[in-house]
Amino acid sequence: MQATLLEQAFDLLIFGMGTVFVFLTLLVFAVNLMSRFIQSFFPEPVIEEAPVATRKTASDAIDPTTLAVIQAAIRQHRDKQSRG
Amino acid sequence: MQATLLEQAFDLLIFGMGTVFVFLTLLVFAVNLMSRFIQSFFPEPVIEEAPVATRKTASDAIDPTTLAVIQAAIRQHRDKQSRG
Amino acid sequence: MQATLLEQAFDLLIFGMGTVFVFLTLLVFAVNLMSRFIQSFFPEPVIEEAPVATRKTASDAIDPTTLAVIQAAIRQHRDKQSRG
Amino acid sequence: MDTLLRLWQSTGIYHMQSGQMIMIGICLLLLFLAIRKGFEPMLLVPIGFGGLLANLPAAGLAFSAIEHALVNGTPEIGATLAQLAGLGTDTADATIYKTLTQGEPELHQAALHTVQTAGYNDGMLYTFYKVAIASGIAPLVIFIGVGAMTDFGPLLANPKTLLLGAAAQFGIFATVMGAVGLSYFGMDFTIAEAAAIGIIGGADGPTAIYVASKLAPDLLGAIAVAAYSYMALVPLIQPPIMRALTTQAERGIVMQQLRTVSKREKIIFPIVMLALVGLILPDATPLLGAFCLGNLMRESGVVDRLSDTAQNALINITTIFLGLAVGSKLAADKFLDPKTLGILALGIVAFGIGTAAGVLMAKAMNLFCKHKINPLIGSAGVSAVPMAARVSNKLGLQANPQNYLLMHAMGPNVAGVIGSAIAAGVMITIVSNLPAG
Amino acid sequence: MDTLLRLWQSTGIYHMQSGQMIMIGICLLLLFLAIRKGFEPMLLVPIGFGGLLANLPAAGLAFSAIEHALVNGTPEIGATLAQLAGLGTDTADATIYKTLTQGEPELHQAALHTVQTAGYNDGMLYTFYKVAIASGIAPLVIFIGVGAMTDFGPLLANPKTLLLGAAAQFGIFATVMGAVGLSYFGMDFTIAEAAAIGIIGGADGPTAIYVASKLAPDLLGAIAVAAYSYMALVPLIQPPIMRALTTQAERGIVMQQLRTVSKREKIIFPIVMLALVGLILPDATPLLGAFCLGNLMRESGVVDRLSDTAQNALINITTIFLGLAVGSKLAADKFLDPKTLGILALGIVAFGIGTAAGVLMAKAMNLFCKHKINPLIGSAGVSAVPMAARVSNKLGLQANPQNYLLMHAMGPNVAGVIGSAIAAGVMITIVSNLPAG
Amino acid sequence: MDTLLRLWQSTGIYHMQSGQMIMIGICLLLLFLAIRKGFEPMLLVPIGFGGLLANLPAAGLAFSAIEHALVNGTPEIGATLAQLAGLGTDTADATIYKTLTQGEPELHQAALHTVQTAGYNDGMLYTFYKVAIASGIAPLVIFIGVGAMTDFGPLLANPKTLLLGAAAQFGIFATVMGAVGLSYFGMDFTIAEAAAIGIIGGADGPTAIYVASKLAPDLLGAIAVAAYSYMALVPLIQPPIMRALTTQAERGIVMQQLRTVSKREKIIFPIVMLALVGLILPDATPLLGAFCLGNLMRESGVVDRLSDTAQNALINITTIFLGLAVGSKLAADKFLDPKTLGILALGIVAFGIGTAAGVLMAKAMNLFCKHKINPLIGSAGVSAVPMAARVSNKLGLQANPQNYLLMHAMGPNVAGVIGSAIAAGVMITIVSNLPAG
Ligand code: NA
Ligand code: NA
Ligand code: NA
Repeated sequence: MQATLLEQAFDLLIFGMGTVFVFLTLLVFAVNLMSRFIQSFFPEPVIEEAPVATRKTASDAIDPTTLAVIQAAIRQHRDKQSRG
Repeated sequence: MQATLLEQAFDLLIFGMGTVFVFLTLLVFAVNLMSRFIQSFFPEPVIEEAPVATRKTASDAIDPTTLAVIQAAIRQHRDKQSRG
Repeated sequence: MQATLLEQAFDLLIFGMGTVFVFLTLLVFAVNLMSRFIQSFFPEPVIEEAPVATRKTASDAIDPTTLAVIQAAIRQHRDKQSRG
Repeated sequence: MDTLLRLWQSTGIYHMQSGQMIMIGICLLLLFLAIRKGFEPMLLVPIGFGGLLANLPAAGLAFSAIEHALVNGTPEIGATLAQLAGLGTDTADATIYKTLTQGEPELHQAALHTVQTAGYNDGMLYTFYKVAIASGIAPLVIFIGVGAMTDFGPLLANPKTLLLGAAAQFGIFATVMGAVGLSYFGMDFTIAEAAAIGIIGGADGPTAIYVASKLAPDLLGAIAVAAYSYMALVPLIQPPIMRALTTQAERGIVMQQLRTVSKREKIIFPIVMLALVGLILPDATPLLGAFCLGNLMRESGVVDRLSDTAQNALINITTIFLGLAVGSKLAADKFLDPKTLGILALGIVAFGIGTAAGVLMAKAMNLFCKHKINPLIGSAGVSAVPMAARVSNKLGLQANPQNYLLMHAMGPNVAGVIGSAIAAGVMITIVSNLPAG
Repeated sequence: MDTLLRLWQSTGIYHMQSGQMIMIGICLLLLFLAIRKGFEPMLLVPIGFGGLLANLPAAGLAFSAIEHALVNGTPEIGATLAQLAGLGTDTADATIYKTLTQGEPELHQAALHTVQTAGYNDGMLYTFYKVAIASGIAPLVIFIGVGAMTDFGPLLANPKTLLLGAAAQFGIFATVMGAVGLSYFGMDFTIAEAAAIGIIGGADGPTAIYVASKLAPDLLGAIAVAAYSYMALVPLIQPPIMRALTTQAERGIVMQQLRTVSKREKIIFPIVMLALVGLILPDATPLLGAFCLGNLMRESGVVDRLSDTAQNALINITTIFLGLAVGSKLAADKFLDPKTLGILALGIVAFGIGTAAGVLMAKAMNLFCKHKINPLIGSAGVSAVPMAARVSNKLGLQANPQNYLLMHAMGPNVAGVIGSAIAAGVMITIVSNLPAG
Repeated sequence: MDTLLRLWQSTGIYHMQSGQMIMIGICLLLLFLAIRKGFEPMLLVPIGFGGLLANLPAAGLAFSAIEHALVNGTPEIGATLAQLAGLGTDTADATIYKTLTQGEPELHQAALHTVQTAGYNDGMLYTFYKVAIASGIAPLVIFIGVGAMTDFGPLLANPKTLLLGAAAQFGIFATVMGAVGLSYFGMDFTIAEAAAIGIIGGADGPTAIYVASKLAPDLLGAIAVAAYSYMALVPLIQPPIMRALTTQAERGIVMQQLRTVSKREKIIFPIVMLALVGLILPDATPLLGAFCLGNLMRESGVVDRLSDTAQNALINITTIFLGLAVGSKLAADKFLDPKTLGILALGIVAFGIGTAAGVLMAKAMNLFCKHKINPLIGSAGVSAVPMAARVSNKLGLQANPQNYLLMHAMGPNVAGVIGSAIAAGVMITIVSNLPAG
């Protein structure tokens, strides 16, 4: 009984790690394939990243106080309404 | 069998369109009645519309950049909190 | 039958009010205990209250128009997205 | 041609009953009060609208599949169900329904299977009621949100005001006596019903709905409506009582400035309270547990996003469905009953007695405490947050333009919420242990 | 070693079937259209993704526990269930499933107990479908949100445009005829299925899903996909028809300025509409009741936080699960059926006819009304809010650069939503009263 | 008078047991760690509070109606149920409960009917557990939100870091061996329990809860607590191991700048991943399917309002109820068991082994790759997003003040989430196919 339990655990170890590695290795290949495919067929400048970029810079841009005010505004906007 | 099926479909067509028209015609009358009633008993200046109006103008007023900043702020306000 | 009903109601009154008072009196003692304990072991300046304070002042600080703009922005931010 | 007949027989006009007409009128009144007069609109708009839907003839939105089949179904399905119940076809729908649903589970199963295969489903409002109220979940979720909105600071700064919240609960239990008393006027309330009616005096919506759903589901509609309506009427109900029981001098009492309460105290308080509830009154743990959870999320300061959601998206969503579910209990057959008048009458009495008890308690405490309490804040003990506290403040300012009582009144005000939750727990405990009265 | 075998036998590749391959392709196409071409992405992203999940082999995400055990389970469990159903082991899974689930409730119970003890559970998407769609709740919740987003101002300013919304529903019923007609080409639709297909012409997603879930659940996937795809294609489908049926002069008609509508009218309208629906067509009360509730919350102005939640958190959450649930009906065995082609063909016809009917109605009304209507706004009567109204506006500007029709077109546009909800109610009423065709 | 007695017998003090005292202490400790020390407060606050509620005596908030009646009910109901189960009145509650609920469905039905008519209902937390976890829904919904918060950019820019996420899962399976090993010290774990314990090494909360709910519900409380506590302890657990296994030189390695990843790649990636999961490991599709859906909603850019809701209202609401539901498994009888100590011990080992495996894998890869990897990012492969990545960054800066590893570490970090979801799928597949060990 203990024996089989150990065997089962060992099976789990072998096949578990096996599957994890097989899967993620395949994923690596798939991703490389995808990226190469996309970059060759749809060569893109950094434009795509633009929105994200702007978003980031934007959120960095505003100084804490502005942010505080805005958040306070949002909170006030919420608190304004009476208890549900 | 096919016959009855066709009949049924025809019934649907007649009574369906019938009901739709009857209902919406009644609704037209009801709305006219309501509006006339309200306008005569509670004559109102355009004030009522004011809130909506201001809302609109307000949202048009703020220029995209302000909006961007604010949205960024909101997003930052959200992102600040760690993953649930 | 009516009698028992009255008795039951009377029981409710006595034991109900009794429990309510017992509970809240105990709570008064517990709170006093807690507060004295905390104040003696963790004497704190008003700092703790600061966040709340700032929050309040902040939300008072921003004038209605700013608030309007911001709320409009939030609304616009929402309305932008088409009906779900 | 007979399609036209079927169509006509399926119209609402064809099924319209006078009771439904009256209820629709009542619901329109509720909507008017909510929208035009600002009577607790958050709840009374969904409740009133739910009531409208529940009383639309033939729609059966507030009916279970079986009830819908019985009341609005074809004669065939009606006969089948009557037969299944072993009753004559001419038996009243209500009787058949009772037999089918309150007997053996197998019978219920069979009836369910019959009507579902015949294409009858639970009405929209019935589903909402089952999920939101019968499960007991919605009032608890509301309480999580309310807890997240509650600041116990004023109460912690002056704990003895908790006793005002205790005294004001007298309104609840006095009303129970009153309800039983009414039975001498031929209005037979069981002890469970009397208890459920009394909770109106708690002046706390979710608590009232929670108790009513457990002790007297059929009265839930009337009880919820009474509770929320009278909460909205607090500014009219309380002042005369408060004036009658206090002297100008008492109303002018200026209370000492409240100390600032440390974050630490605010964080530990909900846990202390929960522990106490757990030790003394297990049946009150769902309500107060939810309340404490919300408050802990608020004060801990480490889970602001959860606290924000509990105060907004979560409580709003729940409120919509809770309101509609309560509305489903405004069906004519349940609401149009002399009992409802009794409930409305008792409810306002409960508010009055609670108010008086709070004020008198404050005066009594002044005989012992050195820091005098302004008796006007006693009335805030009925809860009805934050309306009652504002009333206290208003009267205080009338008596003395420099006398701001709002913060002082918030203590008994939230204490009142705790008090009525405790009262709810006691009543559930005692009543559920009684042999059916 | 046999662990490896079991592992291999549990892979998707091992179970992959051609039908699933095709469906996955179709779902990827839907995602492409939604993301790249902007086809109603709010719904088609979740639907398309749900479709992908539903067709992943061996995962059984769209299966009930019993179906999952039958299709993807071990031979042992399959045999047990076949025996339970009193059928041979070689019987088709579908047959066994039908026997087990549509027979006596006891049999269903037993099968459920068997598979659960064997460790099979309902698939994720199946659960979503049961909770969101089979219960009928999700489309209603969406309608609450849509109601809270809808401004009836333009419609109230010019009520007769309601008739345009009525005329456009002709597309629905003509399509029912068409569906029945197809049965001459060997495509046997029942009357219920024909009605469900017709509703595509309503150009309103939630309504289509609601009707399909009640009248023809198996076709729901195809119907929802057709409805949303064609709603996205409105800018391509409508213009040619609109041009063909109108003269340059007619398209140039400038309509009189709309009056401003008072808040009071906007508040009372949803109640008036609900009353009318209740009196005439009870089966339309769930959809229109939800719609009116949302709109009342919006216009009453006293429950903004509820209205905001209904327009955002609530509708978004519901949309995600509604979409996934619809996707569960894109399983190969249900979608890859000649009927689907029929549905797609009929759907676009429905849109065309509805558009034409709306335009022609407008022209007809111009024969009687003194304030001329620009027939271009008639096409907006199919609903497809706000796309159809924008189309009317665009063509109007082409005909006359000063002619802004958007506001005028919003009237028939929302009228179209009401119209198709009414049509939905009628069809459910009539069909559910028919002897199964 | 006997009302007073009943009242006393219904108090918590009367029913208090030592086990509950201890558990309450443990839950207070959890709350302290969450609030004061910032241990994953989002989860540990609701979990800790849920634990408190679950251990309040006599309240039975974590009990089903039947269990509640057995444990806290009157002697009468206890006797009735024992009789129903065909057992003596003196039988242990647990035995009676097992007999009633795990036997024939009819028996369960009957017991349910008995207790409900006697007025016993499912406890609040029990309901939450049933709806949120037993259904398997809550962890999946959380994963939708997590997916919507995840940026796969860094991973796509350097895909080979996926292998680090694979290696780190060794902690999971090594721990399974460890759990089995403990059975030599008299701690008998079944293979299912061992697997559930191992998943702690995945350092991913929702995954751990999902697996535990499927393989070992009784251990769920301990497993979830261990998982979240150790995730919070990552900054203490990992650094020594990382330092021990790397040289100053290795830690100083500066990795090449990551390329910017196109929107298109980000949109297609979740679909590619889903396809691969579907083909290889169907049992991992619920978790990774939800994850991919959330990420697709995020990256597609056309459903921002759905993505926002998934990241906020939806995930927050779900987190509150998930936490409370997990707390329901902190009931004394389930948690106070030597096994729990074993679980806690194994859990930290799992984290350690996973960390080491990740680091060593990175060093191994450096033997083959021309672009050297800084082994410090290997430890991020255990997931524990974003804590583990921050740890890598911190140690990197200590070794070389110009060496910012955060972005590089995010790759293996999210890869770790995928890796443990895969591991979860494998274990569920294998274990559920095994004859019960
Ligand atoms: Na109260
Ligand atoms: Na329409
Ligand atoms: Na992991």
